[in-house]
Amino acid sequence: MQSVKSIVRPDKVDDVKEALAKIGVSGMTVTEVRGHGKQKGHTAVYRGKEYQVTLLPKMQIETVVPDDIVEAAVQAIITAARTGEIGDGRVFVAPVTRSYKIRTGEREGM
Amino acid sequence: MQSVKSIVRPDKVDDVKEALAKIGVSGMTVTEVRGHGKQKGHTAVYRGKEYQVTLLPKMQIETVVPDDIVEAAVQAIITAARTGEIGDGRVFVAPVTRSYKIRTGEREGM
Amino acid sequence: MQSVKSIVRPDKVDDVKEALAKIGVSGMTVTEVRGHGKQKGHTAVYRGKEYQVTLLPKMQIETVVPDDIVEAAVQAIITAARTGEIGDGRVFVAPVTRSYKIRTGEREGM
Amino acid sequence: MNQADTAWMLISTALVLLMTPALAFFYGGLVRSKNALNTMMMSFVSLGVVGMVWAVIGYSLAFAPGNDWIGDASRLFLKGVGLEGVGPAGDQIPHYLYMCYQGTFAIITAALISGAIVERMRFSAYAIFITLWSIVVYSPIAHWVWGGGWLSKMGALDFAGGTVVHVNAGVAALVAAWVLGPRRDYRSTGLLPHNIPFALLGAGVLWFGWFGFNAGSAVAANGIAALAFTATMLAPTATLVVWMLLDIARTGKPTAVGTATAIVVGLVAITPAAGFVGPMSALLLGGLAAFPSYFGLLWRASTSFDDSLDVVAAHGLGGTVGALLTGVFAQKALNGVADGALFGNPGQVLIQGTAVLAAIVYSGVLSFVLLKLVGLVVPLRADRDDESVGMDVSQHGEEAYVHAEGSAAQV
Amino acid sequence: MNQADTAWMLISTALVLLMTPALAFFYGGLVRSKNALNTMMMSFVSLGVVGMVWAVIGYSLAFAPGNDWIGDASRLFLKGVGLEGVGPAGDQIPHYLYMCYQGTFAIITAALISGAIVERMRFSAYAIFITLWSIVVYSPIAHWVWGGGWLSKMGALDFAGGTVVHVNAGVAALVAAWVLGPRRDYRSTGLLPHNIPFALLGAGVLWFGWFGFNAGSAVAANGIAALAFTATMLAPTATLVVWMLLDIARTGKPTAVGTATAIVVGLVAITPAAGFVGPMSALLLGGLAAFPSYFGLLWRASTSFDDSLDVVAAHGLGGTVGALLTGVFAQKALNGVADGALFGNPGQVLIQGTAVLAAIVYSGVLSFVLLKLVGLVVPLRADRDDESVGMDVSQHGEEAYVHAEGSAAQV
Amino acid sequence: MNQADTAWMLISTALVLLMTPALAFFYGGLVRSKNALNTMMMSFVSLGVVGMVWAVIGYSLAFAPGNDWIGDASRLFLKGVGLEGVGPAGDQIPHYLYMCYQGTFAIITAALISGAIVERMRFSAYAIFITLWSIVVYSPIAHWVWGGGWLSKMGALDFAGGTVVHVNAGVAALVAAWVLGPRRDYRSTGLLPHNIPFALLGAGVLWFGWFGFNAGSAVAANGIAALAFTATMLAPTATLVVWMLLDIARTGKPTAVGTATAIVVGLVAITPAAGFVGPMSALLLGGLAAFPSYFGLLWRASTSFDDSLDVVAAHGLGGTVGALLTGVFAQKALNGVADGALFGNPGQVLIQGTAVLAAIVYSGVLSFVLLKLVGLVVPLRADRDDESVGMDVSQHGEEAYVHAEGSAAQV
Ligand SMILES: Nc1ncnc2c1ncn2[C@@H]1O[C@H](COP(=O)(O)OP(=O)(O)O)[C@@H](O)[C@H]1O
Ligand SMILES: Nc1ncnc2c1ncn2[C@@H]1O[C@H](COP(=O)(O)OP(=O)(O)O)[C@@H](O)[C@H]1O
Ligand SMILES: Nc1ncnc2c1ncn2[C@@H]1O[C@H](COP(=O)(O)OP(=O)(O)O)[C@@H](O)[C@H]1O
Repeated sequence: MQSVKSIVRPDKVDDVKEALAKIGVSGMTVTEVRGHGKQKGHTAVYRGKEYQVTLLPKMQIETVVPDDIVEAAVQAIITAARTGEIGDGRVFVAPVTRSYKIRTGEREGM
Repeated sequence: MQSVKSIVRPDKVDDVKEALAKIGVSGMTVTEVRGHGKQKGHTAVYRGKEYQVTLLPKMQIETVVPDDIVEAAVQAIITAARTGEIGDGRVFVAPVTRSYKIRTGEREGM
Repeated sequence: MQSVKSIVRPDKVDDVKEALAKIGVSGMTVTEVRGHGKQKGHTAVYRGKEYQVTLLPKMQIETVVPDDIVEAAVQAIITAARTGEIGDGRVFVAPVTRSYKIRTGEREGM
Repeated sequence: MNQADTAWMLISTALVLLMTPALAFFYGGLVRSKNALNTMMMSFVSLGVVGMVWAVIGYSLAFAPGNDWIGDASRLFLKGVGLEGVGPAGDQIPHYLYMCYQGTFAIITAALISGAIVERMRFSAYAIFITLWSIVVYSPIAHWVWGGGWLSKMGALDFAGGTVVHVNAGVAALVAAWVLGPRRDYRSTGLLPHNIPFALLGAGVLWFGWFGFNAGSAVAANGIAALAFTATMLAPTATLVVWMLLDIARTGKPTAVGTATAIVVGLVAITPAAGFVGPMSALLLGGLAAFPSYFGLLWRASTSFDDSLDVVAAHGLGGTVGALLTGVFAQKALNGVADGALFGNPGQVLIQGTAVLAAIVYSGVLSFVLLKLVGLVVPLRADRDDESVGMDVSQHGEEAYVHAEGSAAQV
Repeated sequence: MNQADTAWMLISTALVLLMTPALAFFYGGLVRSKNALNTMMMSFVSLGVVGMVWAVIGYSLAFAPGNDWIGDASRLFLKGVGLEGVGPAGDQIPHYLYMCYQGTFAIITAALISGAIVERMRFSAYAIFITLWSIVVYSPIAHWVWGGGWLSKMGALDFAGGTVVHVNAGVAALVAAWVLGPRRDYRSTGLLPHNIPFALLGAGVLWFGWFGFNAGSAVAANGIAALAFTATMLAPTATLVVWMLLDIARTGKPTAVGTATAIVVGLVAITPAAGFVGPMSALLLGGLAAFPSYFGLLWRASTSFDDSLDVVAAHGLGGTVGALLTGVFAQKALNGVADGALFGNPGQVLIQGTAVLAAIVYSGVLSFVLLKLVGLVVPLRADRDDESVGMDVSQHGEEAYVHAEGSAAQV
Repeated sequence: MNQADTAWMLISTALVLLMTPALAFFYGGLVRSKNALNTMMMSFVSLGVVGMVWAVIGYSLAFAPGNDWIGDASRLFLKGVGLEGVGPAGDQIPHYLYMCYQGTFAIITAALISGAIVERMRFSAYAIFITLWSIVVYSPIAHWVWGGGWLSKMGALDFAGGTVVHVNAGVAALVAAWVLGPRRDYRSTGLLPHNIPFALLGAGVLWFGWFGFNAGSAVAANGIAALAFTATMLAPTATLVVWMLLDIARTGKPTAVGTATAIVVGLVAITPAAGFVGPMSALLLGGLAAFPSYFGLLWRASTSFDDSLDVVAAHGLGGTVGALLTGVFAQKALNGVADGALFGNPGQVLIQGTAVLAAIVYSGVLSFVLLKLVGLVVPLRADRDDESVGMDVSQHGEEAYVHAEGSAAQV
């Protein structure tokens, strides 16, 4: 079982969600985040000073999936979220030891 | 040392916090997130169109705890956050290699 | 490759960002969170009742870095974020199995 | 027709109408974000249903001749209401305008009740309830005091609606909160306001609108309007300062929610007195009015009685204190109507007390009966799940704030 | 000079000016947060450019003598406009004030158009477009109806601007949305409003300001003002109630966005009729006006035509319906001007229809030509990336909301 | 008593009172969210303390006969103030109303200062300071100009308070920012505004209220009021356009914060001139006024002087420029009072300059002394930790926005 965490452009959440649904992944948790990377931020002007806003709005999508579909999930996300421009984001895969469904209390068999 | 990350209903944060406190866990980080799972979203009506809002408000609670109380923490969370209805959420356990207290700079002995 | 996740005071994000940049780390994802720990919250007064607000505003900074600079990143963060007062926050290090750049699709060599 | 009076009443009516959206923000800012829209809609719907019903039925029951207790049916559908002047010779304004002015009072009085039952009352039940309430409870009481009914004959002083509006709404709120019962998570969690700036916005705009409410109640652009205006400006300054000092004495910190509340309490308390008292009396009255509401609110919060936004403490208590103190501070030298206890006429306090009591009993009993009747048709409370998921989604199918994009798929 | 009229027109002018910031919130709350400032700025910039241009050019073209089609140049730079009284004897107000009052109409009419093209139109192109539009489209149509032009001679009734303001802006909006094309993510994602309370705030303040718009159009504090005021208060109550019932019939849930929209639709529809119809006609008119806008909006949303905030459904349809129904409900007994079909003068509907048609054709053609001309100088649409990153950042270099600290480094 | 004048002054007074909550939003939107409530409370508390003190002391010091420098004690506690008419024969309004009108000016002038010291000044110290300041600084200067004092005798023109209100508050702000010192994180982080829509809301409502401020300063519903109204509507349109062009020239992007600021600057600059100049002069004056404030603000931002919301640039500079240009553009033909330099009376500029200088010196010195005195009793600045955690929590025990539920446990 692994956590596949992706940081994507805000307008790509729906596409990623759909792409994951197609390969049978339906559970995920989405968070509004701000990202810093190669993408140049924008210049904010306030009171005559210019500020480099380098933390740009991104959405983080985390889904925990069984080992055998990790690769499929990663590829689905990458395909759905890609524009080819700087700022497309990352996907990180990390180990998850175990997972529980709160509703039933059982350890999940995924 | 492990990270116990739970996604719970927004109105369960206090209960989880208390349950964790009872078993001696006091540190945690809480984030507003939106979750997608089995729980049916609600229908939003806007300008005559209907939208299925499937990303529902959830709260994510992450606490990093020593190995020996991971199981207790998981059970405490599950008991506190359960309503038995779809949408109760998940608990994920993942390894954490090390942990530092910023205030003192020392690696934590937990 | 490891994830270095730190929970810091809201007004320390810029300092941490700069400190990380100095050691060559430029990618990171920042999230507004609320933290619970030793730091005493503040008392909110509403309609004659007093509430202990114990979930305090914090910022979470996550950066995924190659193994060889993990230690440097941790130390940079700790130095930049420290005030010495209770509430300074934590740094957690956790394994990341692999990482992808969405833009190019390639697995990252870090 | 007096054109200057007409000009003043045109803008006064607009000002009082604006108070209902302002109330939507005052109340809406104090609830949790999952209930923000529903709370605001409880004010906005009153603009629709009570506004319509006022023109069709309510105005006749309140202001048509009738008897001591209620107006007759002669002005249903505004029959006989037209462009002709009404009011004392020399200060006449168009009848239509007078009807509109009074309609804005009916609208906001009904909306005030909602503060007691937000975050749990089913929207449809609420809409039906206030529609009926405005006919069965508001119109008669308005007739008693302003329509030539028994309280006006008895000599009760209520310049702009301390009894008709605030005591009345406060009692209905008390009954409604009691019939509905507390929110499911009341007392288990801190139900903190989601947007205090909205509450401040509401309070600020309410103050602005209240000048139409109080100084407009002179129904003329004259000295009495100026007197009422002065009282409406000064009383809340004193309430605000006293409330802050009480906050500081108790917790060391003057709160913003307290400030917004204090402004409203000061305005409520001066409402019955506005055109009858001098400016220094207004300051005193405003300052004194802080105490019962402040401690009433404290006490209520320590009980299991969930009057969610403290309508009883602010409007019920504030209105009662104002009505009684009107009987103390009224000054015949200023308004030519009556003196209060301080000026040698202690009997006025008794008359004031009678009026308040009458409003409490009538509004209390009828509001209870109406709620029970409505409850036979539609359940008064939202389902447990609907309350938990939030009234915005469950009653209106909307969320107040959506910040991320792409969080919704079209069906 | 009539001082009472002057008092009323001073405040009426201020009320109409306030409607443009109110519109900024009505529109701004309905877009996504990444476009909130840009949407609001589209209203605020009109206060600047159209306000200036009105004083310098627009007023002369609309209200100087001229011919049947357009005013002449005799009042450019407000030459010959001063403190002298204008208006009928006994009801005169200072000429300056009359010019200001009319200016506030020009400002908001231009700003109304923006709702159709938010979230994608380049800000500079928009600013240039509305500046020219106010001169080339608005001023002539205002002249036709209020400046002694052909429509007024023909006997068209337009009390406060159903045709001049709402049909006109609605048609320009239709053309603009069509020329600009839909937002890139229109139909693929749910473009949900980011702050519905702002939309409610806007609707509430618009209603308040609309009393200046409609009752102020009597240009006197008299019975006609009171009549118009009454209609402006009652019509939207009926629209609101009918809209809610339609919502309930269709989805079971009365929405807050629907309520805000209904208030605006009711106000739009009553605008041409306000000073000509009685209160029960106003209720009827308001209730009837809900239907075309409600279903128009539904239908539009099912197409690929991206009139983003439904200016056509609300202002175009609402204004047309209001203009036609003015020809049905007008009552000579009330205003002394003309009867409508219901009172024995069916021909009035035809005249009304002609006026609407004239506005549609003129505004439609000229708006199209102007957009094309502006497009030659500045691209009308923002770049693809600018639209995707959000118009606030791309057009104004700002974000509407910044909650975390330390997210920006000084350059 | 002139009833039409009374009607206009009733609503004007309400309009000016509304400006203080509007200021709360203008300022509150520009700070970080952790200081939003505190910033708003700095305006709201002025409604309480300055409002009360005005009735009890301030009015007497400003408007009782007294000498050239200050009013006497004859109207303390509003002794001798009543329903009698004041003002020129034929244009009299109730004395109470005049007192209220002037009180709203005192309230907002004190609140204006707060923009310079937000996000760091201890709330109690601030409240004490503005209370004393309104007595010791505001009342005397008001007396000089409007109470029959030396500046009015000298012939200084200040229609609605360019010197009394804006220069005065601007100088006090400068001194306060300097005595308090910069915010601890000033210059190290970008202190970006947390809610720019609130700033736009504030600017929009300020404009609306400013019609009461400027056109109300005619104290009559007459041609001069219309003249002042026109100037108040037109000047900011030009400031807005020029400011946008400057923004575009410098960075390519017209900002929303700039637009909100420009509106305020235009209003400030036209304040002293409003009732003395024609509409084209108003446009010119508004356009010219953009430059010093725009570049003043730019320059200030490059220094270590933390006048946080640029009160000096907007009100100090804007007020000074307006006062001087009043001496240029004033036109006796319009108002019957005096000509400016453009109309053959260059000496007026000198008189204007003297008045500005007097206000600068008096307000500068006295504000400094007062701050030092208050500092002896209560530390002026919040503790380092209180500033860092945010003034909302540290001074008021509240957070402005709480979105999640269950983030608080009852004690
Ligand atoms: N090392 C990292 N650790 C965590 N998040 C990262 C890291 N690098 C990039 N990100 C996230 O990915 C986003 C996109 O990165 P960026 O370098 O701008 O674009 P791209 O990856 O397409 O070149 C960043 O805004 C940030 O949120
Ligand atoms: N595979 C997953 N990865 C990450 N988060 C998940 C996953 N599955 C569910 N969740 C989270 O748990 C929440 C509840 O899941 P849901 O399926 O609706 O209810 P339940 O688990 O009670 O059946 C979701 O809203 C989402 O935030
Ligand atoms: N065990 C933990 N798991 C996750 N987050 C934690 C944990 N302990 C502390 N934190 C985070 O660190 C923040 C600071 O912790 P706190 O105990 O208040 O201060 P300090 O670590 O300086 O003593 C908390 O607000 C919380 O966000």
